[in-house]
Amino acid sequence: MTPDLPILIVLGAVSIASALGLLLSRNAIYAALFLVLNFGVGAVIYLVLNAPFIAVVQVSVYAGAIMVLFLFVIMLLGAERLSPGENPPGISFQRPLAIALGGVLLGLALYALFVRQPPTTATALADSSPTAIGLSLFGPYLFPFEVVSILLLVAMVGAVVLTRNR
Amino acid sequence: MPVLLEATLKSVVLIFVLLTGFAYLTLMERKVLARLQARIGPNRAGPLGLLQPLADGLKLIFKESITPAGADKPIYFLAPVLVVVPALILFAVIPVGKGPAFQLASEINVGALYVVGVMGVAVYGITLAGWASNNKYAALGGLRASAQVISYELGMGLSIVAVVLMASSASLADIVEAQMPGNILGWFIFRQPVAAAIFAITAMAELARAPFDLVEAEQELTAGFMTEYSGMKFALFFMGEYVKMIAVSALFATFFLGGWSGPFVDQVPILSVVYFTIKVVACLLLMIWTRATLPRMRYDRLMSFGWKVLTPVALANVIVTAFLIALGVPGYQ
Amino acid sequence: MALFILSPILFPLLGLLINALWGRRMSERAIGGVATLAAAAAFVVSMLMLGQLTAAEDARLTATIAPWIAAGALNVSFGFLVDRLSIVIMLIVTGIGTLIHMFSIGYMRGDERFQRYFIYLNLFLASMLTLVMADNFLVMFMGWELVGLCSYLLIGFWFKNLKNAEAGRKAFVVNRIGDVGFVLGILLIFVTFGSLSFADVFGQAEAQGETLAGAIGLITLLLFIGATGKSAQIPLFVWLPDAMAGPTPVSALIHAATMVTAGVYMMTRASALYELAPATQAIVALVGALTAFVAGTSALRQLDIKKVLAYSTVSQLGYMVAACGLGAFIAADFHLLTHAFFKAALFLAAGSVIHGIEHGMHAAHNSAPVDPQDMRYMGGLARKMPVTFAAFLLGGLALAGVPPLSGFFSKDEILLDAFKHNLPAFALLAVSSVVTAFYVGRQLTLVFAGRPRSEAAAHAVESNWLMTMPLIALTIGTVFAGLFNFPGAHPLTDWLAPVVRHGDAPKFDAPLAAVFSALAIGALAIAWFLYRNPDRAQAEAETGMGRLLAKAWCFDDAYRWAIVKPFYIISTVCAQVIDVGVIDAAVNGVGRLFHTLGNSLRSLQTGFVRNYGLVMLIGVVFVVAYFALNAR
Amino acid sequence: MDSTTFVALLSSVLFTIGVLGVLLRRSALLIFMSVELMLNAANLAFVAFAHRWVQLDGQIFVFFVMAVAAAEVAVGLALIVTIFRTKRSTNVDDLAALKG
Repeated sequence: MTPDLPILIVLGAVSIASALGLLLSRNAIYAALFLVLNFGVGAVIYLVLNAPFIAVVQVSVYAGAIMVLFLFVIMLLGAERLSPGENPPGISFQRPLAIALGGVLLGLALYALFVRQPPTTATALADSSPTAIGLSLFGPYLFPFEVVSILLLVAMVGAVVLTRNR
Repeated sequence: MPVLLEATLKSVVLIFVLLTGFAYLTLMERKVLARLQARIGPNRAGPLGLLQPLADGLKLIFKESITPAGADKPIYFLAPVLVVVPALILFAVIPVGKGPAFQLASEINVGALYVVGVMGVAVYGITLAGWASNNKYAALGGLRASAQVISYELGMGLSIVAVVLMASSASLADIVEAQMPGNILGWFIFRQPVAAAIFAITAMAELARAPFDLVEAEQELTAGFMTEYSGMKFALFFMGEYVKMIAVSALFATFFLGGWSGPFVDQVPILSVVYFTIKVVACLLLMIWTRATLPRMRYDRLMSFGWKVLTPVALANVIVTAFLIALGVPGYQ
Repeated sequence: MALFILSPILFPLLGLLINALWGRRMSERAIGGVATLAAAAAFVVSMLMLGQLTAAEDARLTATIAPWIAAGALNVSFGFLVDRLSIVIMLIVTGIGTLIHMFSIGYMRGDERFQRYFIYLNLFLASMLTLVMADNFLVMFMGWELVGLCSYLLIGFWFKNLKNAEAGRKAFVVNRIGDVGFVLGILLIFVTFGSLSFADVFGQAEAQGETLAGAIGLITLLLFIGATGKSAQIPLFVWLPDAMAGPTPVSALIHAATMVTAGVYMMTRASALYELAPATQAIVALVGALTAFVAGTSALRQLDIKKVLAYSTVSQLGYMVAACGLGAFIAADFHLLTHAFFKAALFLAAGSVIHGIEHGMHAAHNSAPVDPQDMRYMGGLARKMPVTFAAFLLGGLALAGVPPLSGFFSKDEILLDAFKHNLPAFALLAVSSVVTAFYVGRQLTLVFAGRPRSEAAAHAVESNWLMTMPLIALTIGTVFAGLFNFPGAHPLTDWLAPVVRHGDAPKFDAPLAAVFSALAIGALAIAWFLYRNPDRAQAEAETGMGRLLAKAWCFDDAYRWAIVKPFYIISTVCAQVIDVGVIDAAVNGVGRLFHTLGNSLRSLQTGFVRNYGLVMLIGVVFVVAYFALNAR
Repeated sequence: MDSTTFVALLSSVLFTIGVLGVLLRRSALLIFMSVELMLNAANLAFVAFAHRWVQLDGQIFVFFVMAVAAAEVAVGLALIVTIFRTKRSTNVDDLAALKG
């Protein structure tokens, strides 16, 4: 039992609720908003876990850019209304099998977490200032960083090419 | 829990100040605009029209609140809140005076990033309001808002990056400290003029104020995303816009005008708040002046200006700044 | 310097190039002139080289153009070498080649593929010189294969006649059998000595011949198999008589004077190896002597003027090979030299005869068409074609070994060697020597004596100067080539001694020479008396022994029954049973298997992307389960 | 139970919900959002264990995941827009032309 735990439990409940909202909503806008909420709660969890940099990046990248883009596309296409999930013939097994497998996956994770008993938590706090993260990014992780930058460039060009009106 | 108590007290005071400021900012805008347009402006309610904001508030409270039949109710009600909240929480990281006492979240070391993030989130209210109203003008306004904000966020973020580079810290308190070599030339507006200009322009665009008020362009979109709103919900939009104006002015003052710095702040700490307020009000005046002077941009020009001019210039500015710092040019560490 | 050394090869190539690129727009004379000039230029350059080589006993001109194969230990370059041995062959090839080029201009006049003929001929010269000038076994093999190609192209030159094309194919296939031996020999040389360069191989062989005796024996045997192919020895000689399908100048140049002697040249070049392998030498001597005998006797009953010469060539090659087997490599080279002259002269004379007969066929209108090469329709040509007759007569006498013509000296050297070292071989060679004189007399009588036996022969006329000039030149060579190794002086032996093994230099043995001269003259005389009645030739071929000889001891039939027929049967079985029933069935079965498999699996591809996601999840669950339950 | 374990638990629950979203929802947009939810769940786990081991690497990894997610969203949304232009639908079950 750590002092953070009550806060985390509340945040976790909100997070799971919003995720379920995403899973069950009949409206894409609502789904997106649930996801924004989920991301926002995630940012707070990051703050609690002593990762402020990741928290604000989460807010500005996920909430500020990615989800705005989602909303933009949903509104632009007018695709917010989702028809009730009726599986086409031939894959009627999809839903039960998916739920069963998802349950198995969750069970495995719980088993690994609780039965296999990972070592106890450390008490020290890592230095997670932007300076430390920057030194890591441009030090040992320089190559992945450059690769990711090229990936972003390629994705940008790809998006432009894909949606260009011919 | 003294920490929590202190934070609560600070928040209450801050919100009270901001609400009052919002009220009198509306009055100030109307007065200044009137003067700039050779009119007198509101002068009936109270001496010099000082009670005018109160009268406006009362009127809005008693107005009938209309909800369109096709509106998506939860989001329709949520949207105004989403406009106000980001504007308010921006102040969490802004040092309004010297020392931790005048800053809500003083220990946060990613303040500049926080600003960028919250500015990005601020668009939700407008976008959702436009969509939930089930009105084509509103929807168009919402779409325009999201596109505009995403486009200009980049330039703003990059101009802030230049500032962060100069201060070699993302904490807003450190940024203010970095501008205090004892003279006025230490302000980043002199050492980072390009970043300052870009921040000013993009801030105006993020606010969707003239000349970037395409979101609510009355000649084309009636009132844009606010078309279907009335009463207190309309007042919330209004409040969101003006609080955000104050927040952006405060940010500009913090980033480029030396924040709370000024003569004798070491002897009389409360003077720092006064200096900060003066700088914020100066920025607000400038914004009103701009609104009165410049015509609205065309939408396509707005987008291409953001992507093809501001973003590349801001990027170049970051690179040049990095080089200047790396080379140790005087004034750049 | 490298260019100078290469120029004998480059000149024919240049001529080839000119004719190939612009020959279409050139007159026949121009094409022939270019080709002849190219050959002549090669001859002149060779003469210049001869001058350089006389400077010192061990003078060698070498040039390495470029590395060819550099793979691990195997390191072969395009290296060329001119020494005392190769220059002799080069002079023969370019000299006789020039004359035959010249002769061909007249002989091939009006042929529809005139240009192509001279391109082939120049290509042959370049290839033959590559073979001769090689400084390692691989380049030599390259030349070896190139001359084989030219031979094939020229035998089947008139390919519109199926028989000619088949003769070319036969030469090609038979030669390949020999080449397998040659290639294996080269590989074994590399395995044994680690190098293919002549200098390395012979140097090492000399240094450690005793320890490598077994390998060298096998190598020499394998190289000899190559030689039996190219130099038409038993059992691979069957292609050469058929090769007469080509134009007669080609027969003279390639299938008498030069290419077929490549095997002898190769063995001479490798004399350092052969000397270390006495067992192989014995085999070589016997095979050579047997070939001389079998081919010589076969020539006795031939009716085709060129076939007689062809078997004679095989027989004389047998002499040379036998000489190699006896260790008398210089004697072999001497005979190669004289044979090149007199056999070329004989072939060209035969060509002139054929040309004359064909001319006579055109001149005598409405005469029954006859085979222009069949000696039964000739006769009495001595007066019609005096120059040709003189050349044929002198060449024939040289072949028969009548003194003091060139053939007498060279053949005598070989016989003397055989007499001293190997009596069985000597017996065979001696018999064939007499037989040679007999068939020469028979041919001379049938072709030139008596009266013309056909309209065509009656109207035959002497060929023009382009054909008679080379004939005369070669005849002069035939008469005087004996001087190259004249008894007592032995200039050729002295010249070659530094580079070629030769055992003990044979002295001239007057009694033996006298006996064989007498025998030859006697055989000629008997032939003259016997074949003055031309019907005899007709009658002979019908009888048992005559039939056997006419069919050259039935080697072709034996091959047909022993190899070709079984091969056809095996091929048929393979094609119709194994290929269809096993291989095709297996291939189709594999295809059908996957077709069926694909058909049954296609239902898995539903087209719904979420379905695929579900399958992915199954995999993920398994992986996660492995790590959650098992790992560490 | 400490905070790290709790966040890891939360992460696995969110991940499972994301998986179910991908497999059960039919709208390409929803599927896409569920993928983002899964990525976010993974990020939570990364940060949680970075916290446990007092190592920064987990946070760096989250940074990379976010960059990749941004790239993915750019291309993915472009694809959805392009598909919508021709199909007038974001239903992935309508895109079942490639079946055996």
